[in-house]
Amino acid sequence: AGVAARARAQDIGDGDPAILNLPEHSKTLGLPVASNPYGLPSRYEKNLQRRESPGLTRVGAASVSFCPLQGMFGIITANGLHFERHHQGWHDIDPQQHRLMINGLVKNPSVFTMDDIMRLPSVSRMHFIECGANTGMEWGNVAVPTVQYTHGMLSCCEFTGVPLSILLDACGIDKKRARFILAEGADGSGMTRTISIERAMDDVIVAYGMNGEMLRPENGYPLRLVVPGVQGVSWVKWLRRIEVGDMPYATKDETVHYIDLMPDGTHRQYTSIQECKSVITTPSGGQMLIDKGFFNISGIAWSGRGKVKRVDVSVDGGKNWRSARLETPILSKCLTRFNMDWVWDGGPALLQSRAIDETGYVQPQMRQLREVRGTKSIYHNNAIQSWQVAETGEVGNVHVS
Amino acid sequence: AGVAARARAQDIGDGDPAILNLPEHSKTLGLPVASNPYGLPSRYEKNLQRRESPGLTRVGAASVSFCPLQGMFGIITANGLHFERHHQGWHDIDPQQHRLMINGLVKNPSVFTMDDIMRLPSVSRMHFIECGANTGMEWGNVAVPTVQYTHGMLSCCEFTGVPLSILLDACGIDKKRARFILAEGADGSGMTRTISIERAMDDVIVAYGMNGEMLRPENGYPLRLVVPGVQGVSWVKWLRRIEVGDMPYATKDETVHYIDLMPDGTHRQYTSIQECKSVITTPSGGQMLIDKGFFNISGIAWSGRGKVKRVDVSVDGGKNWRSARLETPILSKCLTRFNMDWVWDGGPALLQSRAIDETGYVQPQMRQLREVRGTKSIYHNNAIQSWQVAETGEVGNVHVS
Amino acid sequence: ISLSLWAADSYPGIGRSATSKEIAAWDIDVRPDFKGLPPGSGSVAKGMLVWEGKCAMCHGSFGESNQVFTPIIGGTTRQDIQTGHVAALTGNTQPQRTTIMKLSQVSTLWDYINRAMPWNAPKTLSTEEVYAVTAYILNMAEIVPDDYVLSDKNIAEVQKRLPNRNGLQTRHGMWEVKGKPDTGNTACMKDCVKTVSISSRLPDYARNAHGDIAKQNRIIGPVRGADTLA
Amino acid sequence: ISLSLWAADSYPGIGRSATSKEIAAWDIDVRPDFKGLPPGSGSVAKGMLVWEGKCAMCHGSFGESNQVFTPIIGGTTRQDIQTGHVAALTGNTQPQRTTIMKLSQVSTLWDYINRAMPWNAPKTLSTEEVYAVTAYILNMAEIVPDDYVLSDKNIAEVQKRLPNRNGLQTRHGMWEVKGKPDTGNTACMKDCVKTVSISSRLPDYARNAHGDIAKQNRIIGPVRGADTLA
Ligand code: HEC
Ligand code: HEC
Ligand SMILES: [Ca+2]
Ligand SMILES: [Ca+2]
Ligand SMILES: [Ca+2]
Ligand SMILES: [Ca+2]
Ligand SMILES: [Ca+2]
Ligand SMILES: [Ca+2]
Ligand SMILES: [Co+2]
Ligand SMILES: [Co+2]
Repeated sequence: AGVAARARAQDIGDGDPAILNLPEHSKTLGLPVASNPYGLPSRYEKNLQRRESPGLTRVGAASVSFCPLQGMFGIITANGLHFERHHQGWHDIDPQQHRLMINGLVKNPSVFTMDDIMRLPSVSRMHFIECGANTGMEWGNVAVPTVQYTHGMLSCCEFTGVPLSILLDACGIDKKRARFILAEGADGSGMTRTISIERAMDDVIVAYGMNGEMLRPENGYPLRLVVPGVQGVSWVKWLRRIEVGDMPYATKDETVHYIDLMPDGTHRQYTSIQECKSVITTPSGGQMLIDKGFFNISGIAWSGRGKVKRVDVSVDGGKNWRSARLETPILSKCLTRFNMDWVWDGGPALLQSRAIDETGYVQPQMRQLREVRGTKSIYHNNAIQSWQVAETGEVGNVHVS
Repeated sequence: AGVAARARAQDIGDGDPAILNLPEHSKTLGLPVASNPYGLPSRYEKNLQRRESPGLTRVGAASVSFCPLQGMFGIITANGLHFERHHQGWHDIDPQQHRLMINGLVKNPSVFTMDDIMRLPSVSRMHFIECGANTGMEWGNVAVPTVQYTHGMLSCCEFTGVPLSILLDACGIDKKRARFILAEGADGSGMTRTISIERAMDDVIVAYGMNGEMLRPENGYPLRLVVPGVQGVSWVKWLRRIEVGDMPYATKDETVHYIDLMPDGTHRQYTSIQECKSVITTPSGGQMLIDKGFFNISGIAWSGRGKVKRVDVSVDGGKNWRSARLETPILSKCLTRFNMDWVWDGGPALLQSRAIDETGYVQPQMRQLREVRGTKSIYHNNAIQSWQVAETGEVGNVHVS
Repeated sequence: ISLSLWAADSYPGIGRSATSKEIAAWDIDVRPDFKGLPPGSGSVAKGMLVWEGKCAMCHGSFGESNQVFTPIIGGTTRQDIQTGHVAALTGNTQPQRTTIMKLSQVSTLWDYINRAMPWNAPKTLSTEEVYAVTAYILNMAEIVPDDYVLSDKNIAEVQKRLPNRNGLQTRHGMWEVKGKPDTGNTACMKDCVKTVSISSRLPDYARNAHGDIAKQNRIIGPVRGADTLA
Repeated sequence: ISLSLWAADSYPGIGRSATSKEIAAWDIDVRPDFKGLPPGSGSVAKGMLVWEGKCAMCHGSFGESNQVFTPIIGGTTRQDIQTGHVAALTGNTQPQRTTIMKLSQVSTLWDYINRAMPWNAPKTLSTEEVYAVTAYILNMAEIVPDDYVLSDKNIAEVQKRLPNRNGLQTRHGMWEVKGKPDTGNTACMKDCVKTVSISSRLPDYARNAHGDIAKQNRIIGPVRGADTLA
């Protein structure tokens, strides 16, 4: 294998200079507390950052930046690494001037300041957010090298905010006629999405908090919708308005985008739920195993329909499987981290993970999805991902058949 | 009440200019994705940052910076706000040169690189970390104004790393003779702490990950010990060595500090566990309620002995109590967020919270702790905290009797 | 306008009623049944001026540009206008799906231009301009004639001519939580498949298309990023 | 040195045996039973030179400075050396607890100076210097005489003279997970206390001691920070 391994394998004589010669930081005084009143990652971690996929979009303000899953741990996404998707760019807007309006089929159309919203009963819940187009580049042939680009439109945070049901109830929602809501953003795109009233009254959150602090500007500061289990486009950012209505709104992103082209030439509309899915993040595409021997295969699994029940891992391309360890907590519509022991013997290997959720649904093979949906539907690719380990230790993104 | 409230109460005529005149961000193009490859909070959030308590220590490199709990949500601490405690400053050390040695009562004293450690089986778990001296300033009279300073040596993250038991087992720990371990840091202070072997083999983690990314330099990058339920000083940062031994080591921070002075003039040694505790963070000391009316009282509870079972809240200084809503997940040795409805009538009020853990232990009153421990023990003050709401809406830190 | 206290019972002191002017300022959505569409009209001719002045620099004079965004116009036929199904959506004849190929509701087009275009100055068009430029787009797609004047009165007629008006469906299990999934994979554990072959891998020419992967992975740990510059 | 593969069975390829030189370089801890203490010695006289040259600027010439850290010396008596209990730890006679008042193990002092002092250049003292300056501190505290030479041979004797050697105890429930707590509050819910009075509040002079609290709270939400400058 690689250079690092050879360095370790050689005779080290008296010992490792990194031990025998005490490092500088053991013999000097470090920096004071609050040198950074708001802390930042180590300078040695610069490689882990959000990135665009070249050629995917034409302009940066209507684009996406991907989360560096290849180097991440557990289920929580540090806020600085949360993936971005904007249609008309992001703004750092003044929260003192931000308002939320609720209108439509309610007794009392209302306006709320951020002060108002943050005084209401709050909940805090951990949920994943995944763009409907995540893994979309895999519908055809392999086109991107790493898990950052195949699966990086995915993040998971603890969100805090007001249950939407509380706001709607308090405005006197017309329960007889209300069938859908429209959520609308305050950015240039005025992003709009339809949500069924059952879902709106269930676990949707009008959120301001993310991992203990306020939402980041790129993620909708000061207010966004959290729609657990549903594709990210519905999690309207810079949320300014909720309208209660009696029919779907057929907004641009429900009629021209986020519609899934089927082999018969029709498009599926309102394909909202992110179905059960998983991916191995270590080792993954574009990585080199540093040596033969033991490895901890690690990845994440999630389901828009509830909890992850089990994750199986194969190292032979799906011939044989072993169930992985699941880390706790295992929460509904939230990432679950899995880990599995593996000894790499230096031969070729083909790594896959397969998640099963509490409904019993088993993450499908690419072939099975294609049988129904063809290869042009862009959205909702939750197929099993394959990573091929070559004898050199290099891991590649591959499709199997 | 305050200015904001009066502005809202006045007749607004046609409506709020913030609505009638569309904001600039609704009519312009925003910034592209990955403008910040590593994201940062909004410029409007600058008030929430880590701060020292003036006069608490004399030099910044042997000091503490406190977490701004007064403005935080849920249970996860964003990494940029994690409290700091250093004895000889912090360093951003090169992880390629970092080593972990395990010696003492093991068959095979060993050295691990970061490569080695990150290949081993990993776990990810959410735990609080609290400095043993947190709330120490409250043993005597009220001396600090806000919850940042009364309770801010407290954070909670998802940690990822190798169970210490795996490392010790693999080195061939001498199970017959091993009674304690010593953990040692690589900083100037070479911080050392004794941990009993039962605990070491239970849930202690040799951790590198924190909220999905690597530990921050201020928190021990690239390696620290996570000792769930135990005071932060044992969570040795920049961990370089674990020694297995058969007696406690009586290190400086076990013999001269982190010892609790009792009224009889003796000091308690090895007071490790952070007992069940809670505090209301909103509203809390130094804050002004913006108006009369509805408020969501919100706070955090935790226990070093397991899960939080219940949190009660009083608004009349402990005469009457109501049980608060607990947010999920409720995890062992982890923060739990609680919330409770409250309508402020504009009169004086006295807010308290009281946590109960799964052992049945009820968070004590200050008076009860003082009866046993006096007022000079500095560490392990887990008493019920009182916040007084004045008719002006201003909230003050008070003690009651 | 009387300003009633909002939800006074449950959450005293929080929120207030919206004024009608406030609702008018923000309630801009236009539904498929044209609820929300303001009265007004705009001609194709005027739309061409708007387009050339405010849109063409990004979308091209014929709505065909692929520079800033995927093309708006192209790929639809007279036949499609008859059937309400865009034939080119089946098969591989069309390189990209244009907006007009996918569009099933004319309300969507109107609403979106009104709220979000021009991209760099959204919500600055007059109602007439929105009608006009919408008409011009429909004209470029040969849905309305050159002398057409689109208005709230005749827009429902235009809906009936949209090439893909019948092309969208909701026959799937992905809207409702209890919906039925498309596939039914099994959790086979042993000898599940006989042979595995690689059907696709990253082409060599794309190896460095995302930059040097060595610089996108941590410098410690179980792996390094492959040096894709080498 | 033979380099055996580590844990070859369970985790092949990971870790390696430490060499004895490596262990020697890092295994610096000194336990209460003096395991780990390197052979050597140092005199009070030499210690004074070390102290004046490398320590006094922070801790003061007599270890009494409160500038950089709490004082090291002070508050102990000959009587304490007899009893092994520092009397001043009871009552309010001593303004601060000095290091020497709390110290129960001489090994701790030696180990800590060896690993962490001088604060700005830790791990730079020779073994002799550590013995010497430890001796000097003990001398300042009148535990050893002016002509004392501290060594690995006599350090156990010194332990027997530490003023607070009997002052530490572990009679509490906070080391073991199953330990018994000090208090037993009850979860009373109604009419739990008759009257509540405020026994302490922030003194007015301290109102702004932590800076302007208005600038330490969010500018939106249920509360603002009190303007403590006003
Ligand atoms: C500065 C560049 C720019 C200008 C000027 C501009 N557009 Fe756009 N337009 C875009 C971009 C970029 C998008 C895609 C935005 C997104 O990602 O949602 C878009 C999207 C659209 C769409 C939806 C296409 C689809 O399939 O999503 C329509 C329709 C449209 N523009 C019409 C117009 C009209 C009409 C004007 C002028 C009044 C205009 N545009 C001016 C850049 C521009
Ligand atoms: C540049 C300042 C500085 C110098 C020089 C210095 N010290 Fe210190 N010393 C400190 C500080 C600060 C601490 C507290 C560190 C901490 O928070 O753990 C300390 C702690 C100590 C302690 C432990 C006290 C206690 O109660 O924790 C001893 C003993 C000590 N020093 C001895 C020495 C000796 C001996 C030397 C010289 C060989 C020395 N110091 C040089 C600043 C200094
Ligand atoms: Ca009010
Ligand atoms: Ca409407
Ligand atoms: Ca024409
Ligand atoms: Ca190896
Ligand atoms: Ca030792
Ligand atoms: Ca003397
Ligand atoms: Co879109
Ligand atoms: Co200390």
